Amino acid sequence: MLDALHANLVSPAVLFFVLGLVAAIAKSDLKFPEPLYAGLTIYLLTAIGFKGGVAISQAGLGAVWLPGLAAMVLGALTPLWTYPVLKTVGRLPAVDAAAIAAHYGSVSAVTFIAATNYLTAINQPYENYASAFLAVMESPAILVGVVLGKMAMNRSGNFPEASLKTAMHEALFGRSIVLLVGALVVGGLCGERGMSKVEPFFVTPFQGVLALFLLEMGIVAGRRLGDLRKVGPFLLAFGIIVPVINGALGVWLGKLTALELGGATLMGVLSASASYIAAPAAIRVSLPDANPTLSLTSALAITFPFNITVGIPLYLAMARWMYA
Amino acid sequence: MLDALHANLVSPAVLFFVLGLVAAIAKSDLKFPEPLYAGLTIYLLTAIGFKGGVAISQAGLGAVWLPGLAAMVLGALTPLWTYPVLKTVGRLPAVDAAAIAAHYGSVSAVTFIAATNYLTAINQPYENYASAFLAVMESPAILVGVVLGKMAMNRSGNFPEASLKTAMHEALFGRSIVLLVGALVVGGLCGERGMSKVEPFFVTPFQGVLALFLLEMGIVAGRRLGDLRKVGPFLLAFGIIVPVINGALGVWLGKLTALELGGATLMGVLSASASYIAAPAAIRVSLPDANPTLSLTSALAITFPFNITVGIPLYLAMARWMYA
Amino acid sequence: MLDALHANLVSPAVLFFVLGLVAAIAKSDLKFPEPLYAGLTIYLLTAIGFKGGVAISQAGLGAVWLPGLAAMVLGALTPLWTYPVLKTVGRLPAVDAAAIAAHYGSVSAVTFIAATNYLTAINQPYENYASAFLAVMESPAILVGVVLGKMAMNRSGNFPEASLKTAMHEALFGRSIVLLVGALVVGGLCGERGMSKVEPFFVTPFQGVLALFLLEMGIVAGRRLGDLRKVGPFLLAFGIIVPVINGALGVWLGKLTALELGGATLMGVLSASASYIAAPAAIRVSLPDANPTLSLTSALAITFPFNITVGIPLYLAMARWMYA
Amino acid sequence: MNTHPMKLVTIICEAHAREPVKKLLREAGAHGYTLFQVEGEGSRGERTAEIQEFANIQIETIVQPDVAAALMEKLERDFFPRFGMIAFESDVRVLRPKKF
Amino acid sequence: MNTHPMKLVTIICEAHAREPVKKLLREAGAHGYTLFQVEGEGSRGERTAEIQEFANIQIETIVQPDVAAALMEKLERDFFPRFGMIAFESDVRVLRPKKF
Amino acid sequence: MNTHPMKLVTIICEAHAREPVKKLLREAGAHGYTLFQVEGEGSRGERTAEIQEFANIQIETIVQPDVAAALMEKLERDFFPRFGMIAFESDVRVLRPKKF
Ligand SMILES: Nc1ncnc2c1ncn2[C@@H]1O[C@H](COP(=O)(O)O)[C@@H](O)[C@H]1O
Ligand SMILES: Nc1ncnc2c1ncn2[C@@H]1O[C@H](COP(=O)(O)O)[C@@H](O)[C@H]1O
Ligand SMILES: Nc1ncnc2c1ncn2[C@@H]1O[C@H](COP(=O)(O)O)[C@@H](O)[C@H]1O
Ligand code: NA
Ligand code: NA
Ligand code: NA
Repeated sequence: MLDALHANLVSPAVLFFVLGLVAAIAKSDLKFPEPLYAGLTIYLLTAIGFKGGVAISQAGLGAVWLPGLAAMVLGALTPLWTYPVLKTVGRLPAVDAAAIAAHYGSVSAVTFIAATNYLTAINQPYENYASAFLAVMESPAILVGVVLGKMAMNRSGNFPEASLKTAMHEALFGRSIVLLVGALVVGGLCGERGMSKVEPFFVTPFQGVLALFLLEMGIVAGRRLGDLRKVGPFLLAFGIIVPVINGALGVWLGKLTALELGGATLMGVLSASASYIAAPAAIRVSLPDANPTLSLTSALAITFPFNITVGIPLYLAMARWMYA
Repeated sequence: MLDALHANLVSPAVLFFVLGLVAAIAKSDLKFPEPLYAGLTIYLLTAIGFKGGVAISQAGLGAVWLPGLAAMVLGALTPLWTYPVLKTVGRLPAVDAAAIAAHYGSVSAVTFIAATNYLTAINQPYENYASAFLAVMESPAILVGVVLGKMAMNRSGNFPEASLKTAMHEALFGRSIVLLVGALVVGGLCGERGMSKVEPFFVTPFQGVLALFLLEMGIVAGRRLGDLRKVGPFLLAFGIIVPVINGALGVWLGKLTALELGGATLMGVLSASASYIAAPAAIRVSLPDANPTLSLTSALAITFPFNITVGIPLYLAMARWMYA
Repeated sequence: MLDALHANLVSPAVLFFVLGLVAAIAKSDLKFPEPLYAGLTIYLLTAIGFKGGVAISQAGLGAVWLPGLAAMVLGALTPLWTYPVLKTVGRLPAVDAAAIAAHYGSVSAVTFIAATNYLTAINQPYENYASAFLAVMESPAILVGVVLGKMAMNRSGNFPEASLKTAMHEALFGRSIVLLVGALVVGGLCGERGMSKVEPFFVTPFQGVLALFLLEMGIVAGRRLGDLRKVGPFLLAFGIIVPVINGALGVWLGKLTALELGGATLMGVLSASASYIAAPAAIRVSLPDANPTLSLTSALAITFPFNITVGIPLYLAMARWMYA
Repeated sequence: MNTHPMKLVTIICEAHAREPVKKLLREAGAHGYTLFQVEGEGSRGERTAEIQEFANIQIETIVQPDVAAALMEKLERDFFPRFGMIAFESDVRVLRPKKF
Repeated sequence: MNTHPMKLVTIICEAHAREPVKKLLREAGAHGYTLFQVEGEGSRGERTAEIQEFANIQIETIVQPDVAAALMEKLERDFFPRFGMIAFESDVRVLRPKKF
Repeated sequence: MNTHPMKLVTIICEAHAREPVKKLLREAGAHGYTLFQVEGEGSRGERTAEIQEFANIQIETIVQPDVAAALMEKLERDFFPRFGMIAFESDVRVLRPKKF
């Protein structure tokens, strides 16, 4: 476990992430312009989706559908148990509880990508088609969270946009879903032959691009550190304990659905990760009364750094223990 | 022919283009920020120009000048026959006919690049210096089109910018010409030794970058699909039939000027393609009375998708038939 | 020497730089959007820093500290001799003299990168950890220049921002320092193992990226050419003679501190180069009474093109002569 | 010159409010708008422009006075409690008043 | 404070009109301008900002009242029929009136 | 609608003046600002937006009239002699006047 942790902490990706944190804390004027952030995101999502699609075309849908369905169900169920915890233990207003629950049921693509990166670096094989699980886990929890929030506040209906319909469209055609699912389908249709053409762009430089992107993510997360005071000790604990529980659940479900050790680890990582792009966007328009500082700070300034540094090796250790 | 078509349709580049179309039709919020579009364009144009320049330095100008001159003449003549067709058959106002004729005489760099990509993928050799033809074919037709438009409306001279001089400067120093011709010259001066240094950037990842760029082009073209109703059935037919005629003319001229099968195909592709960046920019300031919706919609939403998907394999089939 | 000069002048990087100059002079509308410029800068600085850090982890700090310290001292001392020259020979106001002296004591990262590129191309080995000298030479001269300027005008203190404190923060946490020093540390911690993961991104395509970036630098420098009239013949001579002197000093100091021929050349290049990003930013807020046209035009439109084309091979020739 | 008085309503808001605000403009009867990507600082702290989803936008629309009044009212009632935003109106003079 | 009344003329137009508008400003006697990359929607549909050549820009210039009047007139006569654009003027107060 | 008159102060300056201007706003009592990346041309020639450090920015702040007057005065005295910039004020009407 300590070895695995060390291997993660001295990887370029994680060290660049820490550099970003330091730059933000030191109030450096270093920042990435928005189009660069957008470009890196588009690259990472299409690359991981394309690779996953090619893998599916090789493994066959038969191998993917069961763990994929399990991943979806796991994501959808997560808000159902975190919502009451947030409301009763955390004493948060219902709408905030629903919003946070949606963030933690959904997933963070960057955390997933960092995990695949880590597994590759330590030569731990994994099912390449795992990015399909990433694709199907993003939306269900958001929809469940929005329904929970609506039910809790169905009297105050004077805001027309606050509809499930908006959330549905966002969940199906939001940019990250379109990129990921689209690239998956493209990769599935192209197969190995298509991969050979675009490999030098989508695969070879991938790890370096990820390192640069995590520098930016470090800056973004670092800027949020100041809000930690605002979220209080309950969310601080929530943002670390829930990922660990969800991570264990994910690994266990991965084993149950016959994934190999690497794939189960990735299912754990997905389950443990919290969304900080897709969920905020959908929740902000569907549940505008929720306080975005609470959900965003826990997902981005607590859970994301925890997973990137300590969480990923931890979920691998869990998997090794379960598969031993 | 069907094999060739299939090979094109399941290539990553074309599939990403279709993905972009789908995203636009589904009203997804996916879009590329402008600087990313600009960056990708700069990359593609310098890469293709540089490669062409290196190829010229190897083949010698002696091999290039004759087909190059032929390409230029072909581009310049295209507006002369399409203009009367547009005016009499299509019953379009003279200024609109001149504008559309200019777009179809000029060329689309992305279509050309997609064609080289396709030829490489199916192992069909071609003259690398063909990008020189791309460079010389962009401007002549625009100038001819502007002259035609001016002659048709030489009474209404109250707009001082509407001058041939502006169009000339745009045609000689517009950004795409500077990038393409400049990179050609740089590549010609560096030769093979320079190429070896920048190959991992300008050549190896090229196909992947093109795939990503075509995703964006799919979005842009898809947004224009709604304008198809505005252009009417004549332009719809024009946007498909004229490329096929021009494609045949280009292939034939390529054969006449002693290009090999691959080069003749590319000459056909150039002749068949319609400009949607350089021509609109030049025409908009030189013939501001022309309706941009007509020319842009046919070039971008009809001819471009047709060429990318069906046209390119078709012009190759024509070449195979002529060279058989 | 002529061979070395020729090898530099027909390299893709320098030819693209010249293309940029030409485009600017021809008033082409070609330009790079700001985020693209920012993205290329971030890439180049992290790549060179990371590579340097890995090199330090291999060579050991013991090999680096002495020449590093010498580089720092050289940078800090440069303003002390150029300032009186600017004031007495150039008859410039004290605050302008201080500002220009700061620019020439500081360094240009792009010039340094172009020099490493050139040495690689002609197979001249150099110490990879030389980027550490780049990192430590940026700030000291700026601080010295600000102090000189402040001392010269300590009566007019009605501008609160004009403080050494601002300059200090800028010098320690400005974006280029954070990127360069940060990537150095990351590279030092990762070592060879980390390098193997990100090499296809940070190393392999580096020369091509640099070529594209120099195209943009050519445009930026070319736009400044019009200001050459404003700076007068003294600064024109200063912008060429001072680099040659500083270049010789740098090479000599490199030899004194036991660098090899390649490393001494790079130390000469650093000493000869003038800052046009970090120094202007720091000086503009610390010495706002200085005329930015003078310092920026000499650094960017005189010294930078001189170094990129003629200077770098010249400093190599000096090194060869000293090491002969 | 024959210019006509009109109201310019300016809305500065978090990017997440983009679609709701555009919908409001359409419903209130505005015939167009212009949108700027901006950075900003206000009571909810600094908002840099690094990630589009977290960024700020400014939307300007030129409308008839009555449309402006209706817009401002709806903004105050439905939007201010929910989104980080400010809004203000000012006087401008346009040509072609029928366009707005 | 000694501020002086001046006119602010705002032009929102398709990017292709950039050079013609800049030329008009110079000829009409404006001493400067500020330019924004914007998105927008109007009678000619939505204009996103993805491709510079297809995008929208906003140009603002501060001028003397008579220059403003001349500008608006020329815009209406020569530009409105040809380019997708709107223009309006408003009142501002500046320091250093000689600069404008 | 209950709108309240307020002043909008607009500052267009070289990007290097960014931090000094933000500091000035804070000290003068502004509670927020909005910042635009712009291009421009003025007496110091053209300023394109290619390199952030050489670029132009526009900063707008809505403030009480007395704050506006103080701001303009300090700009004229301390900033105009040192930075390439212009500033102007105009009248706007806001909701929630306490916010500004
Ligand atoms: N006094 C002000 N002047 C100009 N812009 C402001 C002002 N206050 C707030 N803003 C803008 O409105 C956005 C939202 O404000 P707030 O909700 O107060 O954080 C800020 O990010 C600024 O862009
Ligand atoms: N009512 C309006 N308010 C604000 N901006 C407008 C308005 N109408 C048009 N515009 C802007 O002017 C551009 C051109 O307008 P149009 O020619 O009507 O499409 C649009 O893309 C918008 O940016
Ligand atoms: N008359 C004007 N109207 C609008 N903006 C201006 C005007 N004059 C100057 N500016 C802006 O202020 C910046 C600095 O002006 P200057 O210091 O005169 O070069 C310019 O780059 C423009 O963005
Ligand atoms: Na999760
Ligand atoms: Na053509
Ligand atoms: Na120096």
